[in-house]
Amino acid sequence: MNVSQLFGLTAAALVGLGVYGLIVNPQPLRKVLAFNLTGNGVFLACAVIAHRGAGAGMSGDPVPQALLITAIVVSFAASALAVGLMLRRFAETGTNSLAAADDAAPGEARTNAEAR
Amino acid sequence: MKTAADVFTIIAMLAGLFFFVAGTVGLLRFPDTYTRLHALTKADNLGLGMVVVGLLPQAGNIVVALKLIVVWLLVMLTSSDVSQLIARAARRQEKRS
Amino acid sequence: MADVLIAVCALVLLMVAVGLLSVLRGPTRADRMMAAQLFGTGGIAALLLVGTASGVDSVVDVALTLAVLAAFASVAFVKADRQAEGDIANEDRK
Amino acid sequence: MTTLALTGQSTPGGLLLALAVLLPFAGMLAGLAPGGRHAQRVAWATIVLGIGIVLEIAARLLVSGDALRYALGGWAPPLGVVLRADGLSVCMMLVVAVVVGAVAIYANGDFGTPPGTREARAPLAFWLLLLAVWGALNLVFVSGDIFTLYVALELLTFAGVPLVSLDGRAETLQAALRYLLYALIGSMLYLLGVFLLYGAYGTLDIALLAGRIGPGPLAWTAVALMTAGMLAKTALFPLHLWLPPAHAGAPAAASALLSALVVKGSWFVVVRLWVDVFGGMVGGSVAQLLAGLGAMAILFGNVVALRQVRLKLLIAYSTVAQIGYLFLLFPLAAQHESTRAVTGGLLQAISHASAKAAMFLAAGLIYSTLGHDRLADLRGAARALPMTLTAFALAGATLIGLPPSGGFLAKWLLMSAALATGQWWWALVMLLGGLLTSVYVFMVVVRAMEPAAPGWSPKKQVPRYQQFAVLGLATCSFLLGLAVLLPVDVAQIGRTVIPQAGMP
Amino acid sequence: MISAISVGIGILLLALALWTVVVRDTFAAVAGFIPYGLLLTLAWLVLRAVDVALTEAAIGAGLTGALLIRAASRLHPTETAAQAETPGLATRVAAGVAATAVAVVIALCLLRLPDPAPTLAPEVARHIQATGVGNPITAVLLSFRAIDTLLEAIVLLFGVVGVWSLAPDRCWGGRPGLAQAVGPNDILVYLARVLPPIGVVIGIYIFWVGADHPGGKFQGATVIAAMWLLVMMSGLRDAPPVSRRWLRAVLILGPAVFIALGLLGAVMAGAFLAYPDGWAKLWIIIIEAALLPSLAVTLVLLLIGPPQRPEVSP
Repeated sequence: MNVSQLFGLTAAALVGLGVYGLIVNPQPLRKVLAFNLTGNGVFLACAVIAHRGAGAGMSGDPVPQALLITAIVVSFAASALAVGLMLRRFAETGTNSLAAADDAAPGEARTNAEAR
Repeated sequence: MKTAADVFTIIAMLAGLFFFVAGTVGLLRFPDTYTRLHALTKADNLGLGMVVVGLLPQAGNIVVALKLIVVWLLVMLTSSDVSQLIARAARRQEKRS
Repeated sequence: MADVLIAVCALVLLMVAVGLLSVLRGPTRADRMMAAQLFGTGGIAALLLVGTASGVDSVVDVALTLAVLAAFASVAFVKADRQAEGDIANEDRK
Repeated sequence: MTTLALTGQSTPGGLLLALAVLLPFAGMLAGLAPGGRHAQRVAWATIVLGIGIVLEIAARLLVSGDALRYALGGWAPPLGVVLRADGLSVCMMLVVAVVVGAVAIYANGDFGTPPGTREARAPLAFWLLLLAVWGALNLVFVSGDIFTLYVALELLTFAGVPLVSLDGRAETLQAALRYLLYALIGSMLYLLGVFLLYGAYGTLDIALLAGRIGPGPLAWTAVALMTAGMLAKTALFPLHLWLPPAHAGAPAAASALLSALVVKGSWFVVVRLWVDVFGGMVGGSVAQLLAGLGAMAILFGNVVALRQVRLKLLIAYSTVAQIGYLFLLFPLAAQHESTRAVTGGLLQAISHASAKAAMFLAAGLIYSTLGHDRLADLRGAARALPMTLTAFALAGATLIGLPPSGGFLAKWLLMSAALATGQWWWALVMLLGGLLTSVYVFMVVVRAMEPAAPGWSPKKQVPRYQQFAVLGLATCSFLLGLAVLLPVDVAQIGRTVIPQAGMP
Repeated sequence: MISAISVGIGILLLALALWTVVVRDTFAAVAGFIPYGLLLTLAWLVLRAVDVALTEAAIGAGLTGALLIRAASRLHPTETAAQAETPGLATRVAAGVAATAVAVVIALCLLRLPDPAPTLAPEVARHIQATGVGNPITAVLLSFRAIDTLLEAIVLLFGVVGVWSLAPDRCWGGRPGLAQAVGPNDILVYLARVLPPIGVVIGIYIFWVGADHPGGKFQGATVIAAMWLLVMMSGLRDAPPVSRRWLRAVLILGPAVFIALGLLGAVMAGAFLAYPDGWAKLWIIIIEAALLPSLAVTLVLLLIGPPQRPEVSP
């Protein structure tokens, strides 16, 4: 088994772990963590593809590597926005749960609208 | 000349490894946060130092060698500060609980 | 020589892994933050070894970046921890 | 290497595509730096200029009768990135420009910054995000590269999420967070598909991929991942959970943008992928599954909409249902009726965009006037806001699919394609959906027509120009069916070449 | 031999990932995520993606860790409520099955990628001369696919607008983050005095070598951003109010210069984002130099959060 195959398997497993975490963990911060795991799995897959494309005197295909840098930065910004939303909501309500919005929203929103 | 450098590298690496092992043993054996922190930072810093020293002969040119030393100095600076900060945080937590 | 470096790297990683096993279990948060510390030294060592073994000169630059930033997460932890404590203290006072 | 020559060259006027994308972004930069009142002014200047650019693109497309192309940096694919606008893209760009314009007029009332006031959070954010949404959507429509599409989708997410929580209430923060999580996972799956395609075919360019791609497990996985990701972002049943609270909780102008436009971005990507990249490769059963989800969305969304007690939530659930129609085109497009189905689907997207924007804006005006939007107590709304209620009814007629609305023509095309390919069950679903839609639209209009309680007066007098903007938008959507009179099928310009271009 | 170490890295990565997913305590999960980021850096290096390793070292291991640790500490009070929502066994088994299926399919795909792998490396090699830079990744990021980089800078800006839009209305225009108290003997103050000068030099160095060697503006900007944040966290300097003109100017500088030079290219070189013959390297360096401060400020603002303290009028 070579390096590409090995990290290919690792990448797939990371994506799977991330998906599992996303479904199972109720805490939003944990979901962000799981999202990062999935993301890293995806990035690792890309790095494997870049590694396989080595040639022309380069140690890897530079195009996917460049894409990867873009994607890493974008996913950091996404995590930052998600954390911002959570902290703001926590400051506002003291809670951080994603649950029960569907049932509670109409009533809650109504009372809120009236309160305004 | 080449072999002399290689022998030097290997000796330094072994020394580095010794410190890393010592650090980990300390982490496993020591009873509380402070002593473990002590084992970790002292031993591992020396371990990294030895690894850096061992890599010096293998560095392609003088700039790389200098950068290697800077890496070590930086790690010493930050990790000593941070271990102190963490120790204080640990003490605060103890007081709190 | 490269093989020696790789072997040393494997052993360092093993030590780091065992160390991680111990600190991540806790019990306190300070213990857990040591995981970052552990990698700040052992991880950088492993990185330098792998990089040198495979002839990537730029690995030192990666190590430099890591060395500058390794402390960053721990500092964030200490600050957030102090602030959380400040909040509690404030509430006590009220 | 004929395909390379085909896609690599820029056509005259191709630079306009780059401008259509960058102008809103440049406007955003120019609005952010000085902030305050300037943001609104810059936004307006950008909108006027941007509509001009989009019209010019449309004119060029009609005159040349072929797609516009632009190789960025002068680099041809596979190394470079190409922008490409065919009939589909231009139609979507036009409707987005119209809706953005109307929303901007409306927002002058809600997010106006009168002279002498200090910079405030919500107006600044709104005007910047309005431009952000616009630029991101234009990029989705003209991007000829699947990775640039990924970046465009992220831009859209980053612009859409803050719009949801613009008024800062706790439940909108939760809705925004849910939306963000769905959207992020969606784009991650899409990105994985992109990487797999690159790993297998060595290009990211849509036209080149279409030529190189062949059926096989890799391509199948990629299409499944990318489609699943886009479904989460488009909120197709059963991934719709995030949508109603997000769209209903936002301020009216933001809801209009989100519900009318933002969800269309990811839908458009699915169309691009299925029709232009994997054209013909995706089997009937998968397309049936997609349309099956669409049918479920139509039935479920409409039934739940009927049970809502608040107007904005009703409209949001109606979006869930209308998104379903957008996915009925796939099994139809997979067969020989492709042209009619794609045009029908596009028309559905366009008429829903204009009608839904009009509806949310109308709901916003009703909310301001009554001080609430409880369906049980809409009395007096028609009296206070005759124009707005007319607009609501016209938009409703479009959603139901009454002639001569755009919705009618869209459903007509889709239905006839369904019947022509022997898939009558989709036609049945559409009819049933129309029926359900008419019930709730009717219910709202009738309740609003009831006379107000004696002595009641409006909470707030809404400016007339806001009402005109809403009515104008609704009229557009209602008269869109007259597009049938156009001599050419604009949506199909520059499209027929692509799927065949490639291996001889 | 290198594959032996890869096995170790792969196993350790998965073990840490598993830890972050299954451990009960959120703080413990985040604490595991930090070494995980550092380990990924190692993985990129083994895969010979040195530029990516640098990016990961800067963003993945540095900033993301700090972001999540801060959030975990702050959100600690919600922990018990969240654990009560943990789904039942049936859901977990179903999720496990679904996740395994996804992983297996992706693994099969990655193992069945065509051989020889399609690559654009020869294309890049053929055209890199025209860009004047020596690092092929910089050539891709700033010439062949410059649009992605421009859009990425704009995505980050959207992120800042999004984070700012979360501010409470009364705090608008004020300073982000919480006020920091300075202890006079604080070791943190010492660190914040000694480290940033070195860090900024390293950041600029990494940006500067990026033209021809692994490195570049993102990585450099991240290091500089981290140094500024360190100074703020120590309380030596407060965060600037978001209404400051200079802050906004720096924020838009990079993308604005990028767009302006792109348009100039449309006039002088025949295409948007094209560079005139012989000037490519200079233009690329100008764009990167303009992006560096913008990106650094953007990253700082993303991490520090929305304005939380109203500005006191003088």
